[in-house]
Amino acid sequence: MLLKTLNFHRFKCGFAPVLRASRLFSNSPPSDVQQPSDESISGKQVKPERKSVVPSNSRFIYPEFLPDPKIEWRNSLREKLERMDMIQRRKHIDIPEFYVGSIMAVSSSNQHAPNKATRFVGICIQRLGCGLRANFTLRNVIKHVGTEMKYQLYDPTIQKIEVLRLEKRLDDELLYLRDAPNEYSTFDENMEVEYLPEGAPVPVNPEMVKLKPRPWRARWERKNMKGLADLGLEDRFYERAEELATPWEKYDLMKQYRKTIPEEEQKEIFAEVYSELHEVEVMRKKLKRKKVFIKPTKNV
Amino acid sequence: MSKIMKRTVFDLPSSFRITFGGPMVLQSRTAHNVRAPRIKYPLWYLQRERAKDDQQLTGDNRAFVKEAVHDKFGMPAVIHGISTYDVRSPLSEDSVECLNVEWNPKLQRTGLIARKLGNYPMWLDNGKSVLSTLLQVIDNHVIKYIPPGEFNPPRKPYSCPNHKKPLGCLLVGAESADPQYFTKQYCGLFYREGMMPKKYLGRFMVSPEAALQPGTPLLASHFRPGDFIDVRGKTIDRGFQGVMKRHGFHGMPATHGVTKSHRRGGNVGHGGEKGRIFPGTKMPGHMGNRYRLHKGAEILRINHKYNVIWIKGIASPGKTNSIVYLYDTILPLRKHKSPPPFPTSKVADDDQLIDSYKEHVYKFTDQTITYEEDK
Amino acid sequence: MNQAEVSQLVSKLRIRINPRHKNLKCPEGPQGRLNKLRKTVNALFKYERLELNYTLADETRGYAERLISEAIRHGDTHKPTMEMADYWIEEKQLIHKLFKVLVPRFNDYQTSYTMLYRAPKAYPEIVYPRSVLELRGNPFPAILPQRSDQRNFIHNVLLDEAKKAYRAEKYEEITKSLEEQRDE
Amino acid sequence: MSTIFAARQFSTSAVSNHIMKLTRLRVVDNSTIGKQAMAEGKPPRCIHVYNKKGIGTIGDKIMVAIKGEKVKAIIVGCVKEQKPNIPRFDSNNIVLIDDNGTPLGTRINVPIPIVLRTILKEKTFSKGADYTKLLAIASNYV
Amino acid sequence: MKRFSSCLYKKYSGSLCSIKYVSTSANIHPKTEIVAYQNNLFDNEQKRQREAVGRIEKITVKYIGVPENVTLSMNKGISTPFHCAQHISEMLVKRSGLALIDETHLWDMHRPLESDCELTFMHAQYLPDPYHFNRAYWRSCSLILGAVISKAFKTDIQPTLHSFPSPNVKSGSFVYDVELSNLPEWAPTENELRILSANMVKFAQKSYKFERLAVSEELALDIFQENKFKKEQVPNIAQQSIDKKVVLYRIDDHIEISRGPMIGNTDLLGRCSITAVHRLDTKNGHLYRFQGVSLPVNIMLNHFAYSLLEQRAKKLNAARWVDQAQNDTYVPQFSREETAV
Repeated sequence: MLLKTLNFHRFKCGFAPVLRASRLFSNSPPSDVQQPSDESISGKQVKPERKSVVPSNSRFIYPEFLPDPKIEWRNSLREKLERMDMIQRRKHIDIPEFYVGSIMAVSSSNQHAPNKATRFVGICIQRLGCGLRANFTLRNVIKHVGTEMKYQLYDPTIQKIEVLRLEKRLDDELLYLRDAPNEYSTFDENMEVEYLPEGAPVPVNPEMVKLKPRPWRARWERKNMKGLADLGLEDRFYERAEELATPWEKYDLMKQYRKTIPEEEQKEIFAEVYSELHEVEVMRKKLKRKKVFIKPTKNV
Repeated sequence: MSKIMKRTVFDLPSSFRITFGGPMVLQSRTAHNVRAPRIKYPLWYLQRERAKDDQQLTGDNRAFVKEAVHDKFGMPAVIHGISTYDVRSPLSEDSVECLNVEWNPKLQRTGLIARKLGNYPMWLDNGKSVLSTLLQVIDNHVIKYIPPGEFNPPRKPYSCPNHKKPLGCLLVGAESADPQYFTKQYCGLFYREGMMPKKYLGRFMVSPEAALQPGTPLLASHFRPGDFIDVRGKTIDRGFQGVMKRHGFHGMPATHGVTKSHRRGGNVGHGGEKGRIFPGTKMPGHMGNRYRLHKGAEILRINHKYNVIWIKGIASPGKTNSIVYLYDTILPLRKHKSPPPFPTSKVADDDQLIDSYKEHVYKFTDQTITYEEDK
Repeated sequence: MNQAEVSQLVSKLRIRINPRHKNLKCPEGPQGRLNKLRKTVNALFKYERLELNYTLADETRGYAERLISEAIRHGDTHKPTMEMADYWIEEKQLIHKLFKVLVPRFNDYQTSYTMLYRAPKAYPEIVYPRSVLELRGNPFPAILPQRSDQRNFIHNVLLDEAKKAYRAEKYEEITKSLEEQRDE
Repeated sequence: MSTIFAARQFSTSAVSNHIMKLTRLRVVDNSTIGKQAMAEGKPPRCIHVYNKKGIGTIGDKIMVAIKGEKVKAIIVGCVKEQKPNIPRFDSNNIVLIDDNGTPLGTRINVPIPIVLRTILKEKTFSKGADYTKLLAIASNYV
Repeated sequence: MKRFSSCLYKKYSGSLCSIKYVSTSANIHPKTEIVAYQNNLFDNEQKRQREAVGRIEKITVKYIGVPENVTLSMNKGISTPFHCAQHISEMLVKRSGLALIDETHLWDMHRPLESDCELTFMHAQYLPDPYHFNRAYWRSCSLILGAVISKAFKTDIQPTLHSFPSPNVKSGSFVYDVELSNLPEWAPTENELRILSANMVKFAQKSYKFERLAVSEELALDIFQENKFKKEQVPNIAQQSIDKKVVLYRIDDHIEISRGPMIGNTDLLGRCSITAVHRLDTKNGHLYRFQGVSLPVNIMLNHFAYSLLEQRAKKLNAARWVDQAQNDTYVPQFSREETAV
């Protein structure tokens, strides 16, 4: 009865708010979103219209193109400008596909070094951040001392990023290597590049890491890591871990939603940047071929 | 309900009548922790928001009203990256009462209204990374100019060093919007100048020489890369906070016999003759939601296509997507060294100039940074 | 939080998302909160229209929308989705309803799957704002008056006529200007 | 490895990422006193940090208590998180010096951050201590 | 009588007309006396009819609708739908403008009920179709406009009310035709129109009831003896009505002939503006056509959309005037008009 008699106020529902939200966040019409940087970036270059087929695994290859999902911090124009700057940078440096667990070498200019450049080889143990802040950490053991180096992906001092061995590990973060024996993170500085056959999927290295005895930098028994071998702890540690576990969190649908960028938005973003990215990649491949072709002639 | 309220208010005997926005006597030693005075609106401020009631219009009729709006003012369009309206009769800059006065350091230019977009890193030419804040100048137009003689604000700037200078008041609006969502009186402010209602209004004190014709568009090119600006905005509202968060006190130890006062401020006063709490003592209270000025921020880069200004540092008050006001800085050593666009910049015709950078800022179109070897 | 999680892909919800979840005052913590929400999500799928406190309804809405969108996205053969439905829906026959009734109903929807209305509150008794949450396409009579009924209201009639006059004037002007052009 | 375990035998305080007073450190040069202390499993402790924060980082001068003596040292590597392009190590490394900035050892066995070259050069004054000698004995830069 | 003796008549502050037309002579205008005389007659007749009811008989009135279905026992010939609404709910009292009897007859809120019936109330958002309410509202607006016009002018300008055409909401404006003596060519300024609009609203806010009274032809002629137009119209109206009666309406002290029905109270008038005054040339001489637009009190519309309505209401309303056919005030087609659907 109550429902019938009194007036209802409709609010925050249905299509209207969606529209409103889009108006708030996107300061450009859809056509502008599709080809944003045509006039701005390449100036007078006329490009052939290509129907971009964005591969579905783009979000793994270019995770930093997805914005920070925190709603309070989002602004479509800033995200767009950031993406444009990122693509500009990618035109000057080849940022290859890599994952946590890949072995990489980074050459960068360094004003402190005697020859003004350094090179660091190591395993990628962490990849963080989005946009221009994206960074990754390499780890290696040099002279029996574990050394880690953090690099910003879009830092203009980086000259070259090489992936020596492209592979994934069982976990998204390999911070436990800090508590593992040095063998697990020792890599030769003069390692050769290992090429994968064209089109092959990225292999997953199923190596299980056996940690040193405690104390550790984190309570790994509570972190639910897949790549850790038996930790060899007393029962009380596992009991406590079980007490503190939050198994319900995987059912918290909204929590998951607030941490991700929805598929529709991802498509929009990658449709915007993919043609540029693809072009850069094609150009790089051409250059590589040229190099390969030229090298022997030089030697001769 | 509101009717009843209104009546009850106005039927009170005059002695009991509630006064709206009367002058408040404030005693203060330090300006920053005094509660903000009750808002007394300036004369030009009119109630903006219309009651949000269901108008029970059919879809057809709603479309018709929208069509009439578009016929009167222009179609919605994206100009400089802002969804606004392609206003029919924007007064071109030819009609500006340009006095052709040469700029000199004593003249005060108008400011701009901008939206804070967030921050991201930029790099300098030496490879150093600096965080920058992005401010977008959103569809700014001059609404009204009140000459110095006529300008009589309800709250006099008692402590303002400039109050003896004959300054005029320039009203600037930002972001055009559908008049259906505002009150008639608010829209009248804009109709008088043949403009569309704006969502945001700002008041800027300007020298009479820097006055602008109503309808003049203001762009990000009003400033140049390398200039220093002041950014005024409302800080993030953090609610009632303790002294540790609000004033950065250290609190008290976690152990060693401390009970129930780990995050308390401790002593607030003296004994004896001075046995009282001095005004201005730092205590818990409401934090944020005040207007604050970030002075002397350097402009690193300007995007003319989207009217975005990058400033150095992340100290600008306010959340992402909040509104801030930009002024020429008041810091004496950072004022303009060379003449800035005066009274404001012209609308540039060439679309080629997209980004302009300050000297020594790394442009993303540049090659990788390398250093020359020592000799 | 500085980067998006890429391990799973979700469909975009067509409702407004609050930046942060709302606390439901649960002594049992986050688990209790989910248990509370489970009850309402279950009831929403069962009765299709609920009257709730606004906070609870707003939270429930997100979870119900997500569950439906997951069901539409993956179908009933996808194991994690089934597990999720099993967790959220306490009465197991309603799982069939989700996959057999609601998924076909909402498959082609371009709008949100649920509606949230602010409900009136009886003045002295209830302090908290109330609201009505419903699944779209439910069999009950509509809560809001239909727009089509409102076309005979006096202002709509007046605007209809004003529209005709306005359009007629506009066309007249256009034809006039066309004729002038022709004359020139 | 064994040295660290030995260290644990007499002190059970948690590993501190910050270098501040009473932090246990690792001597990485080949000075006799340093070598001995590390071999005995009694690594030096920081007893003062010569800066205003009291928390040391790469290039800071500290005073350590080692084998009952007070010796000055330079931090050449930290466990705590560093800015991009600056390395982070698994141990807090120090090199012992005397009052003039001359290292007590003749060789440093571990990699040393390249920034240290600039930092130490900046800290060196014409008539004060000369820290750049430390750079000469380093074998490896990162 | 009471109405003669006491000086009830208010001074209207918003006197119109530019100085040109202001008379300096201090003649006591007979207008107030005429009004008092009319009201006296109206009061007497009303009293007479009430007494003629005689012994009170009970009728049952069934009400169907929100907040609940009710059956009331009311007095025949005395109780009105308004009284029924008062028994049921305050909401109904406030919003209802028109009653619908047995789903066929439209009934004024203040017209006594005559037999057992089913009752529903109409309002501005009445579903499925508030058509009849809208018509009654439009008609009432014309009537209020007439009342305002008759008092708005200075004493030396005598407005003689002519009539208003049948209410047509679709025409975009409600209308009243008036002859203004001593004002051969008057084009009101914006401000004068604003004063008229304000007077409309002020008048409406005093919450006057619309009193209905069916009187004989003679009495009607007596009441309108000063008005040359009405005097002409009355016999026609009486002839065409079924029971040879003329229906009068009174708000405050203004009496008007109209077939009705009208809304119950003037406070249902919400936003209102008088938009234009057009000059008409008819066989009866120069008439002025006052036009306005108005919305009921609980219809909300934003100012921009309302300004569109105002613009449309400025154009001359093409409703027939005196030369053309007949007029609403004397077309007593009860049968079709007054029944709903």
